Amino acid sequence: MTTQNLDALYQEIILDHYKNPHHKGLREPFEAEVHHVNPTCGDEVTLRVHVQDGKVEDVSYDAVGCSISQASASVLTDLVIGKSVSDAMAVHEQFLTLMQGKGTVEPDEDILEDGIAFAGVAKFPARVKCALLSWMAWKDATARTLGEDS
Amino acid sequence: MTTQNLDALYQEIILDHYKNPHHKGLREPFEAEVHHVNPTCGDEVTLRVHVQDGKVEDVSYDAVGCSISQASASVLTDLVIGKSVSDAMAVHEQFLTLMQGKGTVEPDEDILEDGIAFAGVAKFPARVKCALLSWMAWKDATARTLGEDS
Amino acid sequence: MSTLPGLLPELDVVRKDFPILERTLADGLPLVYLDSANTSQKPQVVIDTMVDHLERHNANVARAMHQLGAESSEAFEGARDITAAFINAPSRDEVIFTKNASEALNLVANTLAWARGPLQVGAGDEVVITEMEHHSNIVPWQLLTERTGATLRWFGLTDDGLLDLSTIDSLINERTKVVALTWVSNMLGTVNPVAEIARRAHEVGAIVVVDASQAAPQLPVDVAAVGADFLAFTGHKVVGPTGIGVLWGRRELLEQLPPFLGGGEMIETVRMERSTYAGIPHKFEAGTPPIVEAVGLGAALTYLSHIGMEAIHAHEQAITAYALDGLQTVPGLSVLGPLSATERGGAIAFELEGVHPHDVAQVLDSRGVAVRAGHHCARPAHQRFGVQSSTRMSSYLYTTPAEIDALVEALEYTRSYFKLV
Amino acid sequence: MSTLPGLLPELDVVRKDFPILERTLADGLPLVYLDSANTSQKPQVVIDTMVDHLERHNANVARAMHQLGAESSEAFEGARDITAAFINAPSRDEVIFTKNASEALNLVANTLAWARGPLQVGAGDEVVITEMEHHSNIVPWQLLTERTGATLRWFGLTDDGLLDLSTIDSLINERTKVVALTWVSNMLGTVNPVAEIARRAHEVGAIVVVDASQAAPQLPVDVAAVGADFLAFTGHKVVGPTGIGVLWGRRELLEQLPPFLGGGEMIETVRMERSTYAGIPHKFEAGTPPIVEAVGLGAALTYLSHIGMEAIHAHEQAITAYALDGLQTVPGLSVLGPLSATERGGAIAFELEGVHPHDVAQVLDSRGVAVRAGHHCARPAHQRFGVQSSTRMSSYLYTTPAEIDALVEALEYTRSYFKLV
Ligand SMILES: Cc1ncc(COP(=O)(O)O)c(C=O)c1O
Ligand SMILES: Cc1ncc(COP(=O)(O)O)c(C=O)c1O
Repeated sequence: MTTQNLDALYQEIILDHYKNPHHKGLREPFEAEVHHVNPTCGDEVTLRVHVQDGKVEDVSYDAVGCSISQASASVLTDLVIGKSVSDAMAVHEQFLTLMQGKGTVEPDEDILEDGIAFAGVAKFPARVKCALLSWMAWKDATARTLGEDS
Repeated sequence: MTTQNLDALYQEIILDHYKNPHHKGLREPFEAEVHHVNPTCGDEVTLRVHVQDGKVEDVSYDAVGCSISQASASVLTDLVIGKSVSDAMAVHEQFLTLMQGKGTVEPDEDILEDGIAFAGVAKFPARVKCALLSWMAWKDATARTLGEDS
Repeated sequence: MSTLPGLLPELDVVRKDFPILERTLADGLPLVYLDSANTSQKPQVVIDTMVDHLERHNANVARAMHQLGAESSEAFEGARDITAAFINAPSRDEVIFTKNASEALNLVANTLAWARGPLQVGAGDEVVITEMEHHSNIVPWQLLTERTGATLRWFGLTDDGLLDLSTIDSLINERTKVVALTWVSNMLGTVNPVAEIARRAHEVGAIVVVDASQAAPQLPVDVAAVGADFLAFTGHKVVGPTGIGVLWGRRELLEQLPPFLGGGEMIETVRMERSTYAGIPHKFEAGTPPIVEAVGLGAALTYLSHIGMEAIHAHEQAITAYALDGLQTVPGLSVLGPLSATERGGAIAFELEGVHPHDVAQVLDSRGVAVRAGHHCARPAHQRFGVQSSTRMSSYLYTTPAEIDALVEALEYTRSYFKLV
Repeated sequence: MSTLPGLLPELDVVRKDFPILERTLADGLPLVYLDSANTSQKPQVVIDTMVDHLERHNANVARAMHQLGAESSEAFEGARDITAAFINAPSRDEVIFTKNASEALNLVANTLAWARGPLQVGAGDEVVITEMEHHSNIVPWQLLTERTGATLRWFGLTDDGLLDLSTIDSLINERTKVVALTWVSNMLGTVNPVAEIARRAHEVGAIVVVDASQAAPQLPVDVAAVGADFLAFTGHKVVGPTGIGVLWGRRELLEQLPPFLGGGEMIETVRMERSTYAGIPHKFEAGTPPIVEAVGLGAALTYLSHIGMEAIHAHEQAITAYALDGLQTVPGLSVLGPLSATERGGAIAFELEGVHPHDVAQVLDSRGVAVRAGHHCARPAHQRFGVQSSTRMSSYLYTTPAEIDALVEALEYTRSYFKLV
């Protein structure tokens, strides 16, 4: 890996979110709480979602992990809170595509906002899991909420 | 393997014993009967020993197997029947040494008689087991007889 | 080299891929390798791929974050993709790397023993196998049934070496939990109607385990078409290395089964009191996997796919037909199993009247012809035909008609050596 | 290259044996491989021996009667002799080849679950492990105890990373059936007093299982001296290939245990109704064994013995002492486990305040320095020290002091990269 790549990985935006994560902490009310682990390294996230009338009212979390996984949780909450569940799922889809694109996908800043900073992560297969940890947890928790609703 | 080695393996003596095995068949009386198998190829021998007053009165057997294993059973019976158990065990010891010598051991004809024909077998690791099948069975059966005696 | 219809078009080029085929044996004889059902030879590309991995990319997988680790993980997981494609698996996650086919079959038997709920096997349940199985598809089911109190039953064989399907209605019934059978027999060569039996098994809700150890080298494999729930094969018979086997299983079943071996890689989180387990396939891959072996297997399957499994199958059929003809010219020789090449795979076991298989193999070996003698880990099938052991020739994509000629000639020599002529 | 007392005298020559050490990474950086506790690199002689086997001697073992079969069997069984000598086993038959250390440990746990008679583990029985075990020596015992109703207990750790032996009298008692522990910790580096614990375990009639996965690469191993009943290690950490592990066990116990996996090679005779099993070691080696892997392992152990395990141990100690010194010059860095090289093996896990281990490893990698980050399959030991994960450097016989300097320098760079200075 080159130092250039290193800088692509550790974008300022990522380090900022890492140092000052948004929406961190576990809050009430919530309909579902999940606990996800990255078995390889032990990184963990506990994540709660509060969904009302098809809208993501809140996403709160407690997480231990590397800069990428922490920053990614922070960006996630910025992007989905306040959106309709279906819009939020679309964002999730885009983020997933970006992460699994091995560095070949051009991110759409209008949709992913700060999330575009993760484009560099996609080139590091070992770190993709870090970036996706909280996103997978959010999807899981949201699915459970909807499961309960229906 | 060379044709020369092949002839060393299939000595006339061996082929003779194979075609006309001595002491073949299961007979009474006997104190112990054992069943040994070569798991690799499935060759089998059922062997009975009749020991009285420390003397090998009879060794009878039923066997399916290759020329080497059949001839070896025949030679075994020739060599041990009529001997004292301890003399027979000494012969067994010599035969074992010959077989495990990888072709480097010079056999003693006075002791091994027709058994010296097996000297060539020792060069074929895969066939050593064939040659030893009935000998191991005899040792096992004899040990059981002695176990019962004491 | 004679040209039979169906032979691989560039057979001499294919042969050049296999360095061992250039070996000369004692007495300067060329090697005539007719023991491929036992283990196949390896093309240079498989060896080179393994060497390149060991010399340039070696690192542990999954756990390692550095460049070598990423390269090694990519090569290892890439092999899983290749394997999934080779057997047309619906998902790469359904492909589990084991150490050989035997472990793959034991994995299924073992996890069924520890399963709780609908998959559990216990008293009153029945497991059905066949009389033509390799020991590796018999003993695991004996252990399972002995240990759980279930009952082991089996299909018998007809006189011409086929499965006796006349008993199928009573054998496969509502008590049947598992039907495990070989696709291609390693002794009789018989190709079994696996899809048909699987259909019957599924009607009663049984799980179908297919031993494809001899099929995968020779036939195009499509796990969906064959109707299997589990399918096993082994690396060393598909021109890959030893130390690696494959278990494919349906996701839904793999997810329900408890873990097999415990350890690194197969966990989600470990506390001293209790652990939770990773998702498939890792749940069934405890410890450092056979990394360089998977990489070698990937190269092997790519090599086979490049030549084409249809073409390889046609080649096997051509050689097998040629061999069946040739063998039957040898007086006193009788072939075990079906006599038509189209009904069978490329392993041909036979008896030569008056000479024990060990002795046949020994004399053949003195002429450079490598075959197998014994029960080929299929003792019950031998017993069924009242045979203690047999001699087996088995061909593969590198086998030439000339090698079959050499075999036939060496068999004639064997007869004369043992003074049968 | 600095010269520390204890370093291998011809270190540059040794390094030339390992082709991968000549690799350059991205940006043209040389590889600084400090992840040997994860997997070791392979000397040319191991690779060449495997290639020679595959290109010239490849055949299945035991079953094959032809020349290639004899050569392959001799090479494979020769590897067993070499392995037996390497660990000073009383008998070669006590050496069982598995696929890795994890399978070796699971083999013991699994056969104890199915054993009947005095070895059987069941309700009321206790199995004792330690909090510093690798997951591969935790999960098998969790599965065993969960499945049989036995109780799992464990030694805790002292603050300085040693086993807390103050509880030994209550932990090892008349209910104890098994004591399983690691000789050298892969995370803390701690070298445990295995012989002493084994003595205590034997007093109560318990079986002692030693995980020598990290010991075998670094220390002279003598199974008798260590007092083990079973001892496991893995090929890929002793400069051998993946796909092979070793279980040594006392003959008397191996003979009493039921089979593990069923299939070819492990049988005596097979009937459909029931089978009988081969003697040791084959009873525990179902299916085609890892042949080329065993051959590679034999070459690996011969290579290590040639250099000398005492010399390798001295080298590891010298490098470890040098590394402990160097690491402690890095501000905010704290080492987990014993701080004196003589009490520990060559794996050093540490924390760097303010930077997550993943990020440390990533930045080190950008400088060509390969280390491991995570819980190193020892999550409970991390938890014991309140640590989520750590960075681990691990050296081996090819490691130079200059590489440790490169690590320390890269750690300084990491701090500056994350603006901690
Ligand atoms: C102490 C210890 N035990 C067991 C293992 C497991 O070895 P393997 O993954 O080769 O089965 C390892 C290495 O990963 C180890 O360090
Ligand atoms: C039909 C069949 N099943 C299973 C096996 C077992 O394969 P392995 O020995 O690689 O486990 C073999 C080969 O030996 C076989 O031919």
